[in-house]
Amino acid sequence: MDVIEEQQWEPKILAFCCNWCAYSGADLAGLNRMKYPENIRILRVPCSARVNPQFILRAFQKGADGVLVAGCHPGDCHYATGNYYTRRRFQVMKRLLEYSGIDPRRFQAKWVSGAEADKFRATVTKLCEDVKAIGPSRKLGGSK
Amino acid sequence: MKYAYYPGCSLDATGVEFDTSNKLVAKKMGFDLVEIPDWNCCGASSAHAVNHMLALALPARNLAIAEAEGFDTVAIPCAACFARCKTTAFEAQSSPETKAKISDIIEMDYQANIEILSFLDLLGKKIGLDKIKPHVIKPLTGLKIASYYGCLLVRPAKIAQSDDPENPMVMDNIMAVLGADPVEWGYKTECCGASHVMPVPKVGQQMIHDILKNAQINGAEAISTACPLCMINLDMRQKQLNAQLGTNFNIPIFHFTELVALSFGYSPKEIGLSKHFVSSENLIKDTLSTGARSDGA
Amino acid sequence: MEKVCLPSISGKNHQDIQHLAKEAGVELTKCYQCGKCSAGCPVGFAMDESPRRVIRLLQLGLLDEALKTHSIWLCATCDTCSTRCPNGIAVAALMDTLRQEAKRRSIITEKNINLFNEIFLSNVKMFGRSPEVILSGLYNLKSGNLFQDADAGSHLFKTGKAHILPSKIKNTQAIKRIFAKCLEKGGQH
Amino acid sequence: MKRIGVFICHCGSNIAATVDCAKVAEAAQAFPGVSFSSDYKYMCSEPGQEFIKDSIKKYDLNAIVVASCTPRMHEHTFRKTLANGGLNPYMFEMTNLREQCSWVHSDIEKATAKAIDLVRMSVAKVAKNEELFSSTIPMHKKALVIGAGIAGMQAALDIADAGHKVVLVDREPTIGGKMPMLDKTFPTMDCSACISTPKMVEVAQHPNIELMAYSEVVEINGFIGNFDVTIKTKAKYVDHAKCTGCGLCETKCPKKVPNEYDLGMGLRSCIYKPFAQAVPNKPVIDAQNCRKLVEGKCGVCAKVCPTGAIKYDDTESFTTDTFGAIVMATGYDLFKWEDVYGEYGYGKYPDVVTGLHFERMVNASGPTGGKLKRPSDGTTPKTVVFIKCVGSRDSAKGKSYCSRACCMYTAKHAHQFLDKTPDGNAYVFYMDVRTPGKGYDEFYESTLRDGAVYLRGRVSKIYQEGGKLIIKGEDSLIGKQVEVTADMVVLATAMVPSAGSRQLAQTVGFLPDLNGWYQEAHPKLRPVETPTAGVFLAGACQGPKDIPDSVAQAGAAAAKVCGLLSKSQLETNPMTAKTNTAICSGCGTCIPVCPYKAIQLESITERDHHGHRITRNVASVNNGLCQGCGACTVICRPGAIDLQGFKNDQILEEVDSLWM
Repeated sequence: MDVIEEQQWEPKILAFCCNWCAYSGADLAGLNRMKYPENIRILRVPCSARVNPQFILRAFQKGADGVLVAGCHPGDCHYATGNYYTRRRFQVMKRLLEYSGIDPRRFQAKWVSGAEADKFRATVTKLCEDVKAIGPSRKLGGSK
Repeated sequence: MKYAYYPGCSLDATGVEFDTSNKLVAKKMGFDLVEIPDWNCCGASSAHAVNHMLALALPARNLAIAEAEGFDTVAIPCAACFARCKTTAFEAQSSPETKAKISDIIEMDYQANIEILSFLDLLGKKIGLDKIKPHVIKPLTGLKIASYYGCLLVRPAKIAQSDDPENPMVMDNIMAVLGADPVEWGYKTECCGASHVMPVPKVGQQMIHDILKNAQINGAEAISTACPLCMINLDMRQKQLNAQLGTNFNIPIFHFTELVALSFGYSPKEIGLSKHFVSSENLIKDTLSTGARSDGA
Repeated sequence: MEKVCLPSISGKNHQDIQHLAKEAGVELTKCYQCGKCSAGCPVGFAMDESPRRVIRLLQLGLLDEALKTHSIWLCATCDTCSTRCPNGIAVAALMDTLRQEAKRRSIITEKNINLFNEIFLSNVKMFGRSPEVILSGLYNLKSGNLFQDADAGSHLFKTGKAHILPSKIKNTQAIKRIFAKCLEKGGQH
Repeated sequence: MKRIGVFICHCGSNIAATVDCAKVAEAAQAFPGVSFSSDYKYMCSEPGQEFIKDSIKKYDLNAIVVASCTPRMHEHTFRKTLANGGLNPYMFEMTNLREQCSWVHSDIEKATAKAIDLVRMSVAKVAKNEELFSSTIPMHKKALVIGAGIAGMQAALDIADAGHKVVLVDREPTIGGKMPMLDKTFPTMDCSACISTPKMVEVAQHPNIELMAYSEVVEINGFIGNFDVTIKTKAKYVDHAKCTGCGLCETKCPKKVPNEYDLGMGLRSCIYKPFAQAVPNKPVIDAQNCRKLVEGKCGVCAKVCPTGAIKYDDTESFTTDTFGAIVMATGYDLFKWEDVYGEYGYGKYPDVVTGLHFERMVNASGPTGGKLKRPSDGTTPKTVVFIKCVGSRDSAKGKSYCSRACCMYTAKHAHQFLDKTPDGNAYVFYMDVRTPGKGYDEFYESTLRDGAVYLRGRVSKIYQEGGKLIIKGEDSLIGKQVEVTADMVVLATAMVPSAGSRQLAQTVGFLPDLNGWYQEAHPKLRPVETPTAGVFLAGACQGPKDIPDSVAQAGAAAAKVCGLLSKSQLETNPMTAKTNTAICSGCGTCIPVCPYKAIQLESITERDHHGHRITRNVASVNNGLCQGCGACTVICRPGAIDLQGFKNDQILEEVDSLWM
């Protein structure tokens, strides 16, 4: 990657958002005209428990610079217990990524309620800053 | 059976008859109390008022010696010593860092795995009431006794790991086995003021007064204790209280093992009951004769 | 009525208090001022501020005011408060920590209690044990209460409960080293 | 082969000001499978929708992407547009260009690039969409109400009045719950039994209500509209069809035992009605104590019964029925303070009682005939101490929550005591006085005017001294210790979920909250629903409540039930989980993950590749229960269970499309 390209590099970050909390939190951020970096791409899922770790691995394989999974706060899941599975699953996920040579800071699981527009904004802004500081991601299982 | 024995400073002085009766009881029941060699003071209430590590290190040295001597259990008659030792073990067990720090300070390896028991629990729980019962030859029939536990034997409950902090029963159960009549009263675990009697006498006296008064109102003829400091406070101060507060206390106070020894047939003289400030001579005489009568009947 | 200026919540007082609370293993925000600690405190009648109010002072950041109370010295560490606290606050442990801090800052509102502790510990340092006769003798001498408990003293000597010669452990050096190490590890006595 | 149409909405300037819509539409034209792409000012407008319908015909489109606002706003609108245009409504995806792009960004170039990415994701997804169809499930027009306290009775009456059938179940021999035990109700001081017992009679006489007292729900299967319920009716040993309720047996029964209804303060016979106005007003035999049933002797009740209704060989019986909806109204119990409050004497001081004891004592039909008497010696107390928050707001020994009703009933008790004892002293130890109800604070203030002394502080210790009780507290407003010598202490103990309610929740298929209260589906917007569709909550089973709140909630639950029962069938959401039986190994790992108990193993018979008939288990999803969360899809190792509308390959396509 030459110098000019590196200067122009903008990370691409995929955010899995549950329909009931994080996705509506993101909607509220829009309604309040809050600003956050353009690097975020939201993918709507019914529940954070729907996010298969395979989806995240695939994103990193394809070249994602960062991945966020955002769901309801523990105890507030629209589907009663889904996000408890999410929490457990992604603690393991972080370690797996580290093992695969992915900087664990590139992956985050966060709880954002439908009312927490500012938390959504702050979370994606911070993740974006972190990812920018780390630099472009090396594709999993392939060379850049 | 052999137990490490940590008498503590008081049993060498004001609580000497507690030591005597513990040993008499042990002898009759057939277990050995082996004094921890070259034991030191636990720091009592002064060390933790001043320096946290010191309050842990002083008891730890004794416990480490007992561990090195190969004992599984240490029996401690004094409630303050018991509480300090238990606190030390608790903190060492909950933090390997603290344990290492303690070992470093005392220059000995402290494992924090020796079992720490108050003499009360050793007798009433570990050895058990059924082992006491066969030795009772002079039952204390009808003696209305208030069992006084004080604070440090049961509190804080998660550290003492002994009995219910609001209504402990182990001493009451022992008293019942001896044939006495444990009194239901409200000051079982109220504080006697401990060392406050010296530096702030007015405060200490009030605390002692309240305990004695509640025992009196609830019909106690005597109070049984399990701590040399509680004992001396309740026993030695009655005369002072009567003079200063106009009360009329004359309640014999006992170390609980004295009553056990008495029921085992030892004489008041052997036990050293005459060392008490409040005379128990008449009460003992009456009680034992009642017991003898009911035995003969 | 005295007026109190509340210190800044982000200021040093609150930081120091947080530090002390952590040392005592206490979460001050858990206290909702029900007063159960103070209601059952056997020394409460003699305290200038109830344990509840000592905690309140800390909640407000009034550290000096808390350290200047007599209450932190009068606490007998009987743990009745901690046992009954509905929020599981180790009140007595907090009192210990505050007393140690007050001593570190030389704020000693109960001179006699402090004197007693000092004599007690210097005895332990010297003999490895606490000889009761020397303790009470020295205490009476230094505190100026020369004849306190003199009436009881004769009984104690008569019955062999009090010895003039202190019992002493063999390895007094070990104890001296313990004192030296503890005091260098923070907090003096 | 998909022929996808893409429609980019300007939303006036809401999107168009920040996103170059024409450029996005142009880029979309090049995406795989896209046959038509265009931008338009307002997609959701009537002409906008017409434009979509026309384009479907004109370009033979079979899948649509609309890029506009959030799908939470208009997904439903455009699905209908597709249906009107002749497509399956689920051949549709929506891209959120407004809330999640134009409104949160300002750099037109970057926002447009992002918009193109987002549209590419939707196109990639819709390429994998399949037609989905809702199905219908029948609605059994009958409701089950569990628990016949004031909340359960109110819910049953409201549903029955709307013309629906209701079965009302209660495990006690009488309905009514705790309300008839109370003496007066705050803040109006009307007689509790006078307003609750007529309701009990109304319930019993309502043509639409079938009453099942002395019965318990033991099994529930099925789902909304179709709950199959098994109810056990305990052995009564009295044939209620023959019994006239004359009460002769009760007067002749030779054995008396403590009466539960009076909390053990009075006696009852072993063949008994809990209280005079019990409904049903017919007795049952207490099998634990009846001499005939325990020892085989006696038989007096059978001898005196004029109708021959006594039936010593009665057994429990089971009935099954199907219900469309269930209302939980299981109420509360009082916290067992005796187990943990050593500082108040562990219950060994007879004159330390609870608020419910006090209610029975001041009640004219209670064990003391309405006279306040000390349980220890029967004397009239002159000084009574009331202690609030016993077990409430006490995370160390009890519950961390506030029990909500105690501030008011304690004020009532102090008032009643002072009313009956003109020279009496009432002390109330409190931490906060919480009276946020209509007329509540006024009531509390009237109690103060009656002369009750309120002391702010939690009591540390109660002990006995010479027949009196000593109460040690702090008045935290003056910062001094206070000691009260009292004749009696009344504890306002916490409300806790009624015994067995956790197990019942499991039977129904939902989880209670950390304290054991029934969890509502949403704390603000769905307060009387549970996460299980068709199951509703009424009264204190959801959390501590007083009578007005319980009644209000019961009415709300009844309205929800009526709404449901007014339908003859329910349409199901087709975006549910579905098993590919060919690769399902029948391991059952998905079953415990499902919060709705929607997955079961089902045995299927098929031919293997040798042509032999084999039978094996596969996971089967009940569409009536599945809510479409997808938790099962992630846990499934062979990937046999998938979520329609959010299938694995759809999501993977979306991911992949970002880095094409």
